[in-house]
This record gives sequence, C-alpha cells and structure tokens, in this order.
Amino acid sequence: MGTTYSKEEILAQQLQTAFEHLITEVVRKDTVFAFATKEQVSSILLYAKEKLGYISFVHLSCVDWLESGEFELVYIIWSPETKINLFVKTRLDRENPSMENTDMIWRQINTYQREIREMFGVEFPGFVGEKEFILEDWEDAPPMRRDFDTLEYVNDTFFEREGREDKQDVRERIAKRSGEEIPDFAKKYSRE
Amino acid sequence: MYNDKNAQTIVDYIQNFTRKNSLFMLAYGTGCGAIELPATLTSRYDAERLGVRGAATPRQADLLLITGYLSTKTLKRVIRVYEQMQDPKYVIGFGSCTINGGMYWDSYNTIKLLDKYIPVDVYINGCMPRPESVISGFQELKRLIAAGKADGAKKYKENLEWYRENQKKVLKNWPLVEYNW
Amino acid sequence: MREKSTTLYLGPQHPGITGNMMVKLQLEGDTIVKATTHVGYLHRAFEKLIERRNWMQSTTILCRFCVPEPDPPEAAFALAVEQIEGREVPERGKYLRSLVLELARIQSFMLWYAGQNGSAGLYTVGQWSVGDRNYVLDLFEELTGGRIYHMYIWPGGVRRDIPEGFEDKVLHTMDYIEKRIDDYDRMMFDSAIFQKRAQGVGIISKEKAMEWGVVGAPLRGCGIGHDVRKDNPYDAYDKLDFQMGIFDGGDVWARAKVRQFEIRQSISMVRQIIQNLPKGDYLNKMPNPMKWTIPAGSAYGKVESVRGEFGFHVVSDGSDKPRRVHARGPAYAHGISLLEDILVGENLADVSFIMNSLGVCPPEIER
Amino acid sequence: MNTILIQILGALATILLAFIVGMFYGGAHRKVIARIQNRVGPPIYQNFIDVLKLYSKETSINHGVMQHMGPVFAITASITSLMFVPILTDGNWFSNLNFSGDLVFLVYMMVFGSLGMALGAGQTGNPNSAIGVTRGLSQMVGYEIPFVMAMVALMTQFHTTSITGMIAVQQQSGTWLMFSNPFAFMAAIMAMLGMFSYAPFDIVTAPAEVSSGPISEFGGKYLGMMMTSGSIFAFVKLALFVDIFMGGASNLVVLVIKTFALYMIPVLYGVISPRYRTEQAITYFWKWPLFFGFIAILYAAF
Repeated sequence: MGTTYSKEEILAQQLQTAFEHLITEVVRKDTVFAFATKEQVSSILLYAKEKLGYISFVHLSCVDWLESGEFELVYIIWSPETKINLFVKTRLDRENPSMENTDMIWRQINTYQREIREMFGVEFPGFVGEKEFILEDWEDAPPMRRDFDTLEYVNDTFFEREGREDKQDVRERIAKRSGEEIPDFAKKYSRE
Repeated sequence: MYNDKNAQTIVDYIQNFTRKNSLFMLAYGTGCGAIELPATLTSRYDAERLGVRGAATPRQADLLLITGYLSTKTLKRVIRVYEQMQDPKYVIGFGSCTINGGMYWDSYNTIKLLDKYIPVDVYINGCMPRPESVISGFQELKRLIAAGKADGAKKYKENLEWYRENQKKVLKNWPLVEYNW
Repeated sequence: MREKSTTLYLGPQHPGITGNMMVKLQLEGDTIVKATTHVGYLHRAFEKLIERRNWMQSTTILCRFCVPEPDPPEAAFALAVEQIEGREVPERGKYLRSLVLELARIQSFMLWYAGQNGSAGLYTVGQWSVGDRNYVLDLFEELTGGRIYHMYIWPGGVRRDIPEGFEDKVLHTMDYIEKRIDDYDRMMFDSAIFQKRAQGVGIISKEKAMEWGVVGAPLRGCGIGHDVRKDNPYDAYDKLDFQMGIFDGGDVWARAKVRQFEIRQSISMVRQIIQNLPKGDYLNKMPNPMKWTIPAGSAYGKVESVRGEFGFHVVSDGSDKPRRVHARGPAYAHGISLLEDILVGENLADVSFIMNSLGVCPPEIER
Repeated sequence: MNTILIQILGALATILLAFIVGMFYGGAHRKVIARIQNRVGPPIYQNFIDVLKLYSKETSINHGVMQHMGPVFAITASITSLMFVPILTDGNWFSNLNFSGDLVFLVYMMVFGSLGMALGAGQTGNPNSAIGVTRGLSQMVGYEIPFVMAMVALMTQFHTTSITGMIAVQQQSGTWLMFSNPFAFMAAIMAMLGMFSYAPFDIVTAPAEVSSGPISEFGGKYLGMMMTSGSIFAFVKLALFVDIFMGGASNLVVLVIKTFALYMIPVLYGVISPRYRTEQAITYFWKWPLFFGFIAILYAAF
C-alpha cells in the first residue's frame, strides 16, 4: 500500500475494525465523527479511552432534532497524543428518551448528565445525582427542548416595561429634560 | 422621619447627612455587573472616598446593588437578603437588565422589571455601566437621601401585599418566612 | 469528646464566594467533611436565546458567557463557525485576534491576582492589580469601544482595524504592567505567610487530573503540559514563540506559579504580535449578516482562556440561526465535581482560596 | 466633694478622649491603607459618620437577651479597662481608678470584652458567628500567654504591679522599659499584633471565610456599639503600651504622637500581610513571642 493515511483516517479505520456497522466520517483536520447506536456508545468510549489513548473527556452535548423526532447526544473526547477531537454521536427517540449512564467512565459526565436530564428531560437509568441542578421549582416542560416557547412563557410570567414597543426617538426629550444640547455629530443619527 | 425637604428638622438633616455619606454596600454580586465593582472600589475610581464601602452581611448593609439580570432562583435570595437588611435601606438597580430585561428580554429565567419585586431607588443604565456611571448613580442616591426622598423601604412596607403577590407569581414555591416589622 | 458537625452555607451571598453560587459545607471544627456545590443562580438561558437569534446576533450574547474574560467565548464560537463554513481568516485578522485574546488574558490574570490575594486577606495586591487593570481595559475601549464586553471577534476575522498609534500605546502599557507585576510578586510570592498558606493546599493529584477533566493552569500546575494554544494551535499561535508554565505539586502554590509565569509569557506574546503584525485585510467579509446562513454541520471550537480550555459545540442545520450552541467552560469541570472532591479534608479558611486558584466562575457553569 | 466631681468629670473626659482619638485612628488607618493602595481614601473623620449613621439605623432583630448584652459587655469592658489605665503621667484629670494591683486586674479585664462578645454572638445562631467566636477564643489563648509573660517579667523585674509604678520606674531611671527589658517589649509587641486583629491575624472577622465572624448578625446600633467599643479599646491598648514601655506621656500631644507611632506597627504590618490560618496564627504566637517571653522572665529574674 503506497498511500499514507492521515491520523484522522487511521482513527476511523481503527474504530471501524473494532466495531461492526459503525459509520465514521473524517470531517476535517482534527475532527472525526462516529455515528453509533445507543448501545454501542459506552463500549466505544471505553475502547477509545483504554486502547486508543483518548483519555480526556471534553464535552457531552444534546441537540434537539424536533423535525425528525430525535435527540442527538454528542460525546466529544480528545487524545493528547493524536490531538484529535472524536465525536461519538448517537440518536435517541424523542418520546421517553433514555440513555445509558456513563459517568463511571469519566466522572465529569455526571455533571453533563445532570444538566441534560434537567434541560432536555433525557433519563439516565441508574444515574445518581441530585435532581435539581440549575433550575429551581421548575414545573414546565424541560426548557431547552425546541418545542418549549420561551417568549410565550415570558409573556405569561413576567412583567414588561410599558412603552418598550413604541419606537419613538426619545433622545431629544431626554436632552430637553436634563437641559442638554444634542451635539451635532449625534443629530445625523436621529430617526426623524 | 421621611418628611419632605421643607419640613426637615435639624435631626433629620444630620441623619440624612450621615446616611448619605456612609453607604455600606452589600457584597452580593447577583449578576455580571459585579465585575465593574472591583474597578469602582479601586484606585482609579475609588468609591471609598465617597463613603461607600463593602459590608459582609445583610445585617450590616444599607445598600443593595442588584448588579444586572436576576434569575428567579436569585430573586428568592435577593428578597430574603433585602428583608434582612435594617432600615433605612436602599436599592440600586444596576444595568439595563434590571430596567427592562435588557438583552434577556425573552429569557424564561430572568425577571424583566426589578421594581415590581423590590423597590428600587436609583437605576443605572448601560450594559454594563462604566464605573463613572456607577459613581454617578451613587451620587444620585445621595442626592435623594439628602432630600429625604429615598423611601423605597417605606414603600415596600406599605405595599407589602402587592409586592408579595408579584413575587409569588414568579416564585412558585414560597418557603420564606413572613416577616412582620 | 465527639465533635459536632456544623452546616455552613457558603453563599450565594458571601464575600468569600467567587461570584453568585453556593457551596454547602459540612464542617467538623474547621475541617470540611463534605462539600456540595449548588449552581444555577446565574442561569440566563443563553443557549435557548441563541437559538432565537441569527448568527450575527449571537455574538452579542456569547461574550456574556464569561464575565472576567469575555473574549475567549467569542473566539471559540468564531473558530467553530469557520470550521463548519470553511471560511478563511486573513493573516492580519488572526494576529489581531491573538492580540485581543492575550490582552484579555492579561487583564484576567490581574483580576486573578486580586481574587487570590483578596481571599487570603492581602487586599493591597488586589487593589493595585485591579487599579492597573484599567490600563488594559483602556486599550480595549480604544480598540473595540467597550471596557468589558467587546463583540470584537467575528466569524471571518475581527470587527475593525486597530486605530492609529495603537501599537505604541499597547507597548507602553505592557512596559508599565511588566514593571508592576514585579511589585505584586514581591508582595505575594515572597511573603512567608502566603507561601505557608498556599503550599500543600487544594492538591490535585497527577493521576486524577486528566480523569477529572482539569484544564488550563490547574492542569499545568500538576506537571502535565497541555495548552490548547500548543496542542491545537488556532489564530496566530503557531507563529508565536511562547512556553507553557509547567510546575509540579498540584497545589494552590503551583497554580499561582503557573499564572505568574504565564502573565509574563502573555506580555511577551503581545509584543511579538505588535512587532510582526502583517499588513492586509482584517476581516473576510461575510454576506449580509442579517441573511447569513451557515451550511449544515457541527464543530467544536476551543481556545485557551486563563482558567483553561473554553469550547463551543456549534451545530448548524443550514438555516440563518444556530441549531444548538453548547458551551464548555473550564469552570464546568472545576467548579462542581472537582471542587466537591478536593475540598474534603481542607480547612474552612481555604475554601475561597482554592476556588480562586481553580478559577471557578459561575456564569460559565450555568450560562 | 470637689474631688469626686473632678473624678467624675475626669472619667467622662477620658471616655470622650478615648472615643475621639480611637475614631480618628480608625480613620487614619483607612487613610493610610488607602494611600498605600494608590487610592485617595475616605476622609479621616469617616468613622464618625459611620458610627453616627449606625446609631441612627433602626434595629428589628431579636435573637434573645444575650445578643443585646454582647455589645453592652464589650463596651463596658472597654470603658472599665480605660478607667484603670493612666492616660497622662501627671495632673489630676486622667488619673481615674489606678490602684496598686491594676496591671494584674487589667490583664484580666481586657479579656472580658471578647468573652461578652462571644456570648452575644453565640446566641445569634449564625454558624459564621459561631466559627468566628471559636477562632477568636483560640487566637486569644495564643496571644495572651506571651503578653502575660511579658507583664510578669516586668512585674518581677521592677517589683511593682501597678502601671503608675512602672511609669515611676521609667521616670527615675530615665530609660524606657522597652530598652531596659527589650525581650519583654518584643513579646508584648508581637502579642499586640494579635490583639489588634489586623492582618495577618484578622482570622476572627475574615470576610472571605466567615462573612464577618462574630458580628455577622449585628447591624445598626449593635454594630455602632461594637465600633465604639473597638475604638475605645484600641486607645486603651495603645495607652497601656505607651505607659508601660514608652515612659507614659506628660501631655496630650506627646500621648498622641507616641500612641500613633505605636499604632502604625500593626497597621503597616497588616497592609503587607495575607491572613494566617487559625492554627498557623496560634503557632506563630507560641514560637517567637513565647520564646521572647521566657527570655524576658529569665532576664528579669537574673
């Protein structure tokens, strides 16, 4: 074989040989995606950590794909040797989403799982961690879901300062009230 | 005690003079505006020369600075802290987000209008206000105190039910003790 | 006699806490037996708001993620967007970005001087450094128009070019600050009491450091040399000459030494940038920002802030608004699980001291 | 009759003097610190404004009787101690209640204020206060021992237990006691650093650790009384040290100069020091000050 593989392609191949039916994609420099099923995720994370040297856990993020009815969980891990960000992505059903608890692999995941449970309502069976994390006494739908309308909630709950809707130019009135002159350079920005 | 200026007796005058020249500011950074407070208190702006100094606990403080947005979770603590402070007490709303929500106008977790929940004596606008405007806010508060018009605490006592109603609208679980003065 | 354990709520209103958060401490005498962090007092739902803003408008929100150091979030977001879109940044733009990031590091280091010493009761250094920090903020004000929030780093470059005579002012300020930090160090690092307090306190072991997700100065204070600027160089960092401060020990003292070393590195980097500033464009012009769409895709952009790696996971669905922007601040790892762990067995007097040395910054935990 | 009237007036004048001087020293403290920190600082009379304001605040906290008594104890202890310290070496006005054993009495009286304070703070139920009180008492154990040792050394050396006796010794010999028994002076001055509770020994009220310690729950009038008692007590300590080690003062100008010079020692040491941890502070007192105390006693005995 005369062709030389980049470090990203080597990683993709390593993952594909270890796991059947795993789709990998070399996206750009230092970034590799792996699209895994829900069951594969923890074994991929463990394999990458133990065998491939991806010892640093970077990020766990959840994306709401409302249109296709799925949540996407993205685990990002990083290796100090190859310096590649490996994205392990998996899709969950949006109805009753639940995901395997992985906080024994990296203890940081604990915090991320607490946040995702609270913000998206994704359950992690077997996960111990305090229920309330960021919100307090929250009774509505999990707020980071895309079908939660924050503006509507705001209109229902909070007061608004009157007069915010009218778009009058009040600078002259304020200037008159406090007895100041509007400087010349500012006049050209006037809306009138 | 809070008469209008014409009726101020000499005692009121002395009291207001001491109150305006000695403002103990509670060390509670409720929002991101707290980052300009160190600058306000240090060498270039030095608010201590105007009699403003920090106080560690609400019991000792006269002045509560709401530095920026208030999430509902903090609002509960702020109300508690405000009620623990001793009269006379003043509140400065600091930054645009306390006035009308500022850039968080559509955020589900921050309140938009501070003066519906606790009485505010002076607002300082800007995001974030520069130390100069913070100091000018202090001076405005001093002017109000000297004139005997900084009567937010009195308003709060008189309209306690109205404030409570607003507060309970946002804070669903209300574990606070009902104070009676 | 069995000691009775006390529960002490350190915060949210407490002068010793770094920002608006709470640490619930279980104390036996002065020793901590259990610590629990409670956050969420600063939750503003940024990530929800960004989904409602278009790409350009999110820049104004991003810088408010982290108050003491607002530029790294902007830069990380810009990097992620550029990765998805494949947009190139002109050379001058890269240098200007690095300039702003390093200046931001310097002002944040000076704020750290204040926090670290203030929590130890040495207010003089804090007063000096926060006072002198205004000179750096003046530079920001001249360059970007804002003291704290800059909205300066855009996807594709920076917002505007440097004004005339700015280079001289930067160099002058750097000379002044370099002179001043010697004074701080003399009072802080040479003080026998500070040494006694900082050595052997808040130890993070080398083995656990990677496991816990420690980043930035605390990681380098454990003797592990990782820095995003070296590992995955962005902007102009691959062309700048600098070293990582790596110290052994993993305690507050080692972290302080790392920062003491790195603020000087930052000053030297600013000088290098000013000397080597290339001519040319500073911004790769984007189409009408109000109608600007990004192709579908996702990326993780990360930069090194004072407290450690700051990253954004940005997902685009091809529309004019981000699908999801999820931040990973260093305090997210430091402030919760790590803090809860290393506080056990420490003295009550050191809680705020350790928190300052880890750089726990609540606004970036709860966003 | 006349003497009693003069005594009472003299006592009132002493209290007033101690209050005013103590308050101005507090203001000077803030001013000096501000100048070192590159700031303008508050006006020197700022503490008067603060105290007046605190007295004019309304107080609506009730944690029980002891909370009200705490500040009263503190202020009583300060004034009682003040009554036993000769302010000026001659003249009838400030002689007050000196008697032959007053130094021994004073050593005990100076502790009383802190104890009363501890009782008051203990009742507020604030954990910060409780921890602060514990720290304060531990620290007191630390600095009282070298202080008492220094006093004992002086008492044995000059065979007198009265402060006026000490002043008389100095006036006869013409040298200050800080030169005739330097070890006792060293031990006492190091203990004084702890008594003033400025950095590095401000562990009792350390804001970053225990909010403000025992006074966490004290606002308004209570805090005002604490400040009053604190400034009177500062003056007591300074006047005592001037009397014992620096030959007393023959008039008010000399008194102010000497006490202010002495006062600058803890202030300036505090500006450049971080705070000790509790056990480190106690270790500090039990090292060199204790050593100097022993040497002083040996020096006095032989």
